[in-house]
Amino acid sequence: MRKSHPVIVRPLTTWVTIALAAMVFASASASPANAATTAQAATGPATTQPAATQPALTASSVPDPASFRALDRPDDDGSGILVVWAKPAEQPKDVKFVIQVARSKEDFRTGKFKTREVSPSPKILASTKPTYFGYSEETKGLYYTDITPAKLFCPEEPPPLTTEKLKQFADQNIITPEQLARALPVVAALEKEKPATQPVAFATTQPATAPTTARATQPATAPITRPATAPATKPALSPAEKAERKWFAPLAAYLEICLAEELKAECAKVNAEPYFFRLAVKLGNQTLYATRDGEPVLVEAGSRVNFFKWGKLNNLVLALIFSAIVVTFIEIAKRRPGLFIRKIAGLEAIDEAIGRSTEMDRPVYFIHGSGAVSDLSAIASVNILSHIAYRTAEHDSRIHVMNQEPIVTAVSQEVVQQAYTRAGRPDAYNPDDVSLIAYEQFAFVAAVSGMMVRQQPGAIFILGYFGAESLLLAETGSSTGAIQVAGTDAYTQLPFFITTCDYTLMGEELYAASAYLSREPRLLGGLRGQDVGKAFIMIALVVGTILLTVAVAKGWDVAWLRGLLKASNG
Amino acid sequence: MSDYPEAVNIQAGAAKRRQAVEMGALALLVVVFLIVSFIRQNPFAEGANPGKAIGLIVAAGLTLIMFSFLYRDNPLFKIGENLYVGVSLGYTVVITWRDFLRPLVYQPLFEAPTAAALQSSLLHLTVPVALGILLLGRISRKHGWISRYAYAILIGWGAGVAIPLVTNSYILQQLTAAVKPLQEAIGPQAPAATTFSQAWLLGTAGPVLGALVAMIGTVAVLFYFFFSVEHKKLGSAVSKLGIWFLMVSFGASFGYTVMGRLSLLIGRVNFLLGEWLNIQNK
Amino acid sequence: MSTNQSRPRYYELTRRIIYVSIALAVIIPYFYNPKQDFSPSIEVRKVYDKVESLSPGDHLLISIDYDPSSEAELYPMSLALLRHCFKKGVIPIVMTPWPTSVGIAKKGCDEAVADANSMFGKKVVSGKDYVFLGFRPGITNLMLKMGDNLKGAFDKDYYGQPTQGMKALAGVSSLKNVKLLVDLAAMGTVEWWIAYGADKADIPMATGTTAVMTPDLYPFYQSNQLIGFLGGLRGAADYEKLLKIPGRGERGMLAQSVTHVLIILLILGANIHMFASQLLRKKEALS
Amino acid sequence: MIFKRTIPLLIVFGIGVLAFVQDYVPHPWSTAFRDEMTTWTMVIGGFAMFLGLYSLSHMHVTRIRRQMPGWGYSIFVFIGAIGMIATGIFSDIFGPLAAGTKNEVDLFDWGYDNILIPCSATVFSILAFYMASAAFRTFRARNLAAGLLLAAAIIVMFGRVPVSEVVSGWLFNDRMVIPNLSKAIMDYPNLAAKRGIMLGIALGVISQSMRILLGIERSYMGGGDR
Repeated sequence: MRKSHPVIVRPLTTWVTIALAAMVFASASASPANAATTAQAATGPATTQPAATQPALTASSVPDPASFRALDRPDDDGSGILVVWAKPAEQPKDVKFVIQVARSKEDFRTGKFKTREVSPSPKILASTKPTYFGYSEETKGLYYTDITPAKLFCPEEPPPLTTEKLKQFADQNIITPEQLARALPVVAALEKEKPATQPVAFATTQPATAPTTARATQPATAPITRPATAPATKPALSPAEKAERKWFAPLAAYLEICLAEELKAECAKVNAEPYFFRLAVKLGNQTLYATRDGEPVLVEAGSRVNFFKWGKLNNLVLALIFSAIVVTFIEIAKRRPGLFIRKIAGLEAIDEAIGRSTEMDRPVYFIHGSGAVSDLSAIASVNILSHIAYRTAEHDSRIHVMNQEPIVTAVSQEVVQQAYTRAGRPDAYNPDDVSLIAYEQFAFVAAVSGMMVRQQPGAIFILGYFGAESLLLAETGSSTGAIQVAGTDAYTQLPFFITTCDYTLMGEELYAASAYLSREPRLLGGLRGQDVGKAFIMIALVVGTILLTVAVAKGWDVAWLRGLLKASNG
Repeated sequence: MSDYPEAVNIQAGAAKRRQAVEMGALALLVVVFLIVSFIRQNPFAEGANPGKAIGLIVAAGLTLIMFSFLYRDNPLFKIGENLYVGVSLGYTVVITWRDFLRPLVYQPLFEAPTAAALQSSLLHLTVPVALGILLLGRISRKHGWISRYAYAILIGWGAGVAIPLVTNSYILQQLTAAVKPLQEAIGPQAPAATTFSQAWLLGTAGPVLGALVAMIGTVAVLFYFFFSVEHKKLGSAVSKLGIWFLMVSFGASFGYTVMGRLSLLIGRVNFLLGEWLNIQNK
Repeated sequence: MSTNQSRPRYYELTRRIIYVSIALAVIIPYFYNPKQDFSPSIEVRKVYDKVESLSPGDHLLISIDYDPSSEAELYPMSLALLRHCFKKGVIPIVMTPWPTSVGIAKKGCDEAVADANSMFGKKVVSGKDYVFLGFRPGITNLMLKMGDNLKGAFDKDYYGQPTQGMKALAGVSSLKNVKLLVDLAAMGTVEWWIAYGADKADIPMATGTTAVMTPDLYPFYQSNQLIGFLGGLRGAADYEKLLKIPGRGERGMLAQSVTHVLIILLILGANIHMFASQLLRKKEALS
Repeated sequence: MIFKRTIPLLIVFGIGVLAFVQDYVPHPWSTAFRDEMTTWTMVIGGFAMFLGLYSLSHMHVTRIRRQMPGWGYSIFVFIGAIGMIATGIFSDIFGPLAAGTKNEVDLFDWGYDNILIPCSATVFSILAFYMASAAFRTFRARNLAAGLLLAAAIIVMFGRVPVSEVVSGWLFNDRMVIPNLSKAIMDYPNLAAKRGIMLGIALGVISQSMRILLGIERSYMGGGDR
C-alpha cells in the first residue's frame, strides 16, 4: 500500500484557489511600495520599537544589484534554486536579507509573493559550498541561500480527509459508490469529534503507514522494538459504529496515502516552474531593495532535475580508482600467478585446529556474527566456512555452524552441503548441524555458551561482525580449552578477541582469508590491489598533512585540497 | 545436536552422588528464592498488583538463573536458556509479522481497499514475494539452489552499495579528519599552561605531538596490514611499530569499556536489591 | 592448550574468586554512600548551568530514548534532571518515541515527584508542574510535528488529560517555545533530535547517553549543536554532584571505583606472581 | 549450471552495478529504485523469518524425537515460543482474535518486560565478570607488546574513575594528570590504530565487493571451483 501511486492528480486549480485564499489577508493592503510593512507585520513587535534606537539603513548596506543571481541547484532532484548576492559594504547589527519569490512579475505587484529572511553569517557564504560555487576568490564575498519553491508555495501537510474529499475520490473512481456511501457517515462523525483544524488522525494508529516510518527510523543500534500503537482515545460508540470505523480504517489509511502522494506530485510540479526573485535588506522596520534604474532588480530561475551529485565527485573518482587498481591486479595475477603473500597466522592455524579437534574426537564450532547476508563480513566468513567445512569433511570430523540470521543460515547450509559433496561425503551432511541457534543477540550467547560447555568443542571459529557478544562467546570458549580463531571487522570488539582467542584476524585480514586459503591467483591479485590502495592512502596522508602545514604557515589558500578529501553525506 | 556425551570427568558412582547433592541444593535454592520473593513481593497482598509482583519474581528468578551459569552449567540454567531462546523466537515471529509481513505483504495484497490499490500492490510486490518464496526452497535438500536467486539480489545490493558507502564513511571521513595542518591541532582556546598536565596533555605542545603520533601510528598500522610485503629489515621495524600502536589501542579500548559494562552489572544489582528485595538505599 | 580435566584446579578456583570479589565490589557500595571527591566534567557543567539559568515556569523537554536494558546508566540522569527542574520550578515535558520506554519514563516521573515532596517540600502536580506526554509513534515525523505543533502531536498526555489548555503547557505551542531539549538516548536518536528537533526549532539541546555512545558526540559538541552532554554513569554522577543531591549515579561511581581498582590490583597481582615465579625458576636452574 | 550458477551471478552483477550507480544520482528515478529495493529486501527478510523458524524448530524437534541427551529442555523452547506467539496474537489490536483497544499492559508486553529484558540484560551484564577474568588471565607483561597492552589498559581504566583524581593529586600534585593521560591515550595512539584498521577495512571491502561483482569470489554459492 505504501507503494501505491494514485492515478488522479487533483486539479491544479484547487491548489491555486487555496493558495489565493490564504494570501487574501496578507495582500489586502499590500502593494509593491509598502510590501515592506506587510512582511514586517508578520514579525510583529518591530512596529512598537522606537525608530530612534535603530541606525538608519544606507545604500551601502544594499548588496550590489549586479551580483544578484538565481540559478538551479546543480546536484538535486529538481527541488532547489540557489540565490546569490554579494556581501554589502556595510552590515549593521541585526540586519536581514529578504528574498521575495513569486511565480510571475505580476505577482509582485499584486502582493502574491513569498519571502525568505536570512541573517548574514559566515555560514551562508558561498565559499562554504564549493560544490556549487567552486573555489574562486570571489565566492568569499558572496552570500547564498537555498530555496525550495514547494516549501513556500505548497502546504506542509496533506489536507485532511473530509466528506468533500471523499466525494472527489468517488468522482475519480478511486473508491466505488458503495464504499463512498458507507464511508460518508463515518467521516462525518469523525469530523464532528475532532476540532475543525485537526486532520482525522487515522495514520497514527493504522499499521499501513508503519513500514515507511519503520524503515526511515529504525536505527542501526536500536534494540528490539515493538510495533507502534497509540493509546486509543475514543468516546462511547455503539457496536455498529465501532464496526463501521474498523472497516473504514484501512480505507482511510490508503486514502491518506493518496492525499500525500497528490501533495508530493503537486510539490514536484511547483518546483519545476520558473520563479522570479527580488532582494532587499531589512533592519527593524526599514527596508531597502536592490534596485536598478529605480526599480527592484528581478532575476529568474527554474529548478531542473539533475543526474549527478557533484558533492560526491571525489567519492566517485576515489571509488573508481580503487576499483580499477583491484581489477588491474586481478588481470595481472591471471597472467603471472604465484604472487607473494605474507603469512597470516590465524589462517595457518585453521588446519591445525581442525586436525587437533579430530584427534580428540571433538566437534568443530563455527560461530557466525550478527551481520545480514548483505554485509560483506558475513560473506567473508561464509567463504572461510567453505574451506573449513571441506577440511572437516576430509577429516571426517563434525562441524556445527551457529547462526543468528536466517538468510546467512541458508547460505551456510548451501556452502556446507557443497563442501561435503566436494569432499566426496555428501551423506555426512546433516542440515541440523548448520542451524539458527537463536534470534536475539544474548539468547544466542546463552544458547551457544551452554552448548560449548556441554559438548566441549576442540576448535572454535568466531567469524563475522560482532557486538557485545564477542567476549561472552570467546571467554566461555576459552574456558572449554578449545583452540579459538576469531576474526572480525568490528573494531570495538577486537581487544576482546585479542585477549581471549589464540588467533585473531584483524579487520581486513578477514576479507583476505578466502584469497589466502584458496591461493587462487585472481583472488590474490585482488589482495595486491588492496595493498597498492593502502600505499596510495599512506602517501595522501603524509603528503597532505605536510602540504597543509606548510600552506598554513605560508598563508597559502588551499581550500581545494581540503575539498578534495571532504566527505559528503546524502 | 548434542549426541556427544556431556563431559563427565568423575567416576560414575561419585558422579551420581554429586548429581543428587546438586539437585537437592538446587531445589533448596528454589524454595528459598520463592519464600524470599513472597515475603518481599507478595502478589496476593491487599492492594498489590499481582501482574507486576509476579513479573518481578519471574524477572528476578531468571536473572539469578542466568547468573548461575557463572558458577557452572546446571539444570535451571538449561531451562532458562531454552525458555529464553523460545521467547526471543516467538517475539521475533510476532514482530516480523506485525512490522513487516502484515503491513508490507498481507494487507496490500489481501486487504487492498480499492482496485487501484491492489493493482499497484501487485506491481510492486510480485517479484519480492516470489523471491521470498524461492528463499524457502532452501528447506529442500535437493532444490536448495533455487534460494540463490533470493540472496543473489541481497548480496549484489550489499556489494554495490558498499563501495560508495565505505569510500565516504571510512576513507573520506577518516582522511578529512586526519589530513589537517598541524597548526590546527592546537585548539582555539588552548589553556595557558600552568601545570604539567595542562602543558603536555591539553596545552600546546602535547596536541601537536599527538597529531604527529596519530599520523605516524596510522601509517605504521596500515603498513602492518600489507599482505604482499614480507616483514623484514625496515619493513619489520615499521610493522613492529604498527603492532605496538595496535596493542596500546586494544588495551585502551578494553580499559575504556570496563566502565560501561560494569554499569550494566550495577543495573542488575540495583534491580535485585532495590526492586526485587525492595531494599531502599536512600 | 589444556582441557578441563587437565586444567589445574587453581584455575577454576581463581576464576570463582574473581567472580565473587567483583560481585561483592558491586553489591557492597549499594549500601554505603560516602562523600567522594571528583570534579564534574565541563560538558556536564554546561548542561547544569543551562538548566540553572532557566527561570521558574520555563519549559524543558526530556525525550526518553532508552528502554529498561540501559536503565543503569540513563535512569539516574532522568532522575537528576527532573529533580533539578522541580527544585528550580522549571516545568519538564517528558515524552518518548518508543513504546518500550513508556514504563521507565513513567517510573522516573513518579520517583522524581515523590522526591520533590520529600526533598524540597514541594507538591508537584501532573499537568501543572510537569507533563508526562507518554508515547506517540513516528519518531522523526513526530519530531517534525512537535516542531510545528506540540499540542497537535500530543493531543492528550499519558493520563488522558487534553494538552490544549493545560496549565503546565501555557505558552508552549511548539518546540520553539521550549528552552532546552534533552535527549536521554541509548539508541541512535541523537542525530535525529539534532536535525529534526533542535536545529529546526533553533533551540539549545543537550544529551545523556551511554558511555559507549558518548565519544561519537564530540563533533556535535564542537559545532555547538549540543551545548553539553552527560556520558554514562559518570555523567549522571557529575550532574548529581553539581546538584548536590547524591543518587544512584554517585553511588554507582563508588562501585565503579572499587571495581576498577580491584581489577587493576588483580592484573598487577597476576604479573607480580608471574615475575616472581620466573625469578624462582631461574634461581632453581642456577642452583 | 546456467540456472544454478550463471544467472544468479549475473543478477549479483546487475543489481550491484545499479546499486553502485544510484548512490551518485539525485534523480527521482534513482530514489524510486532505492525505495523499491528497500521494499524487496524487507519482504525477503520477512520471509526469511519462516526459514529461521523452520531451522530452529527442526533442530529442537529432532532433539526431542530422537531423545538426545538433554532433550527435555528443548520443550521449553516451544513453551516460550508458543506462549509469545499466542499472546502476541491475542493482545494485538489488529489481530484476528482481539477487537477494540489495546490494554495498558498486555501479556505480550509482560513477557517482553519480565522474561526477555531481564534475560538479555543479565547475560549482557555477565560481561563485567568476564572482563575481569579475561584481564586477569591475559594481561601479563610477557614482552614489550603485551606490556604496552597492559599499561594502556591500566592507565585508561584508572583514569576513568574518580579515585584517579585523588591519587594523581597525591602523586603529582596535579589532580588531572592521570585522567588527562588516559584521555591522551584515547585521543592519539588509539585513534591512530583505529584509523589504520578502518582504512584497511575500507580497502578490503572495496576489493571484496569487486571480486563478488565480477564473479571471481563465489564460495558463497557453494564454491567448489578448485
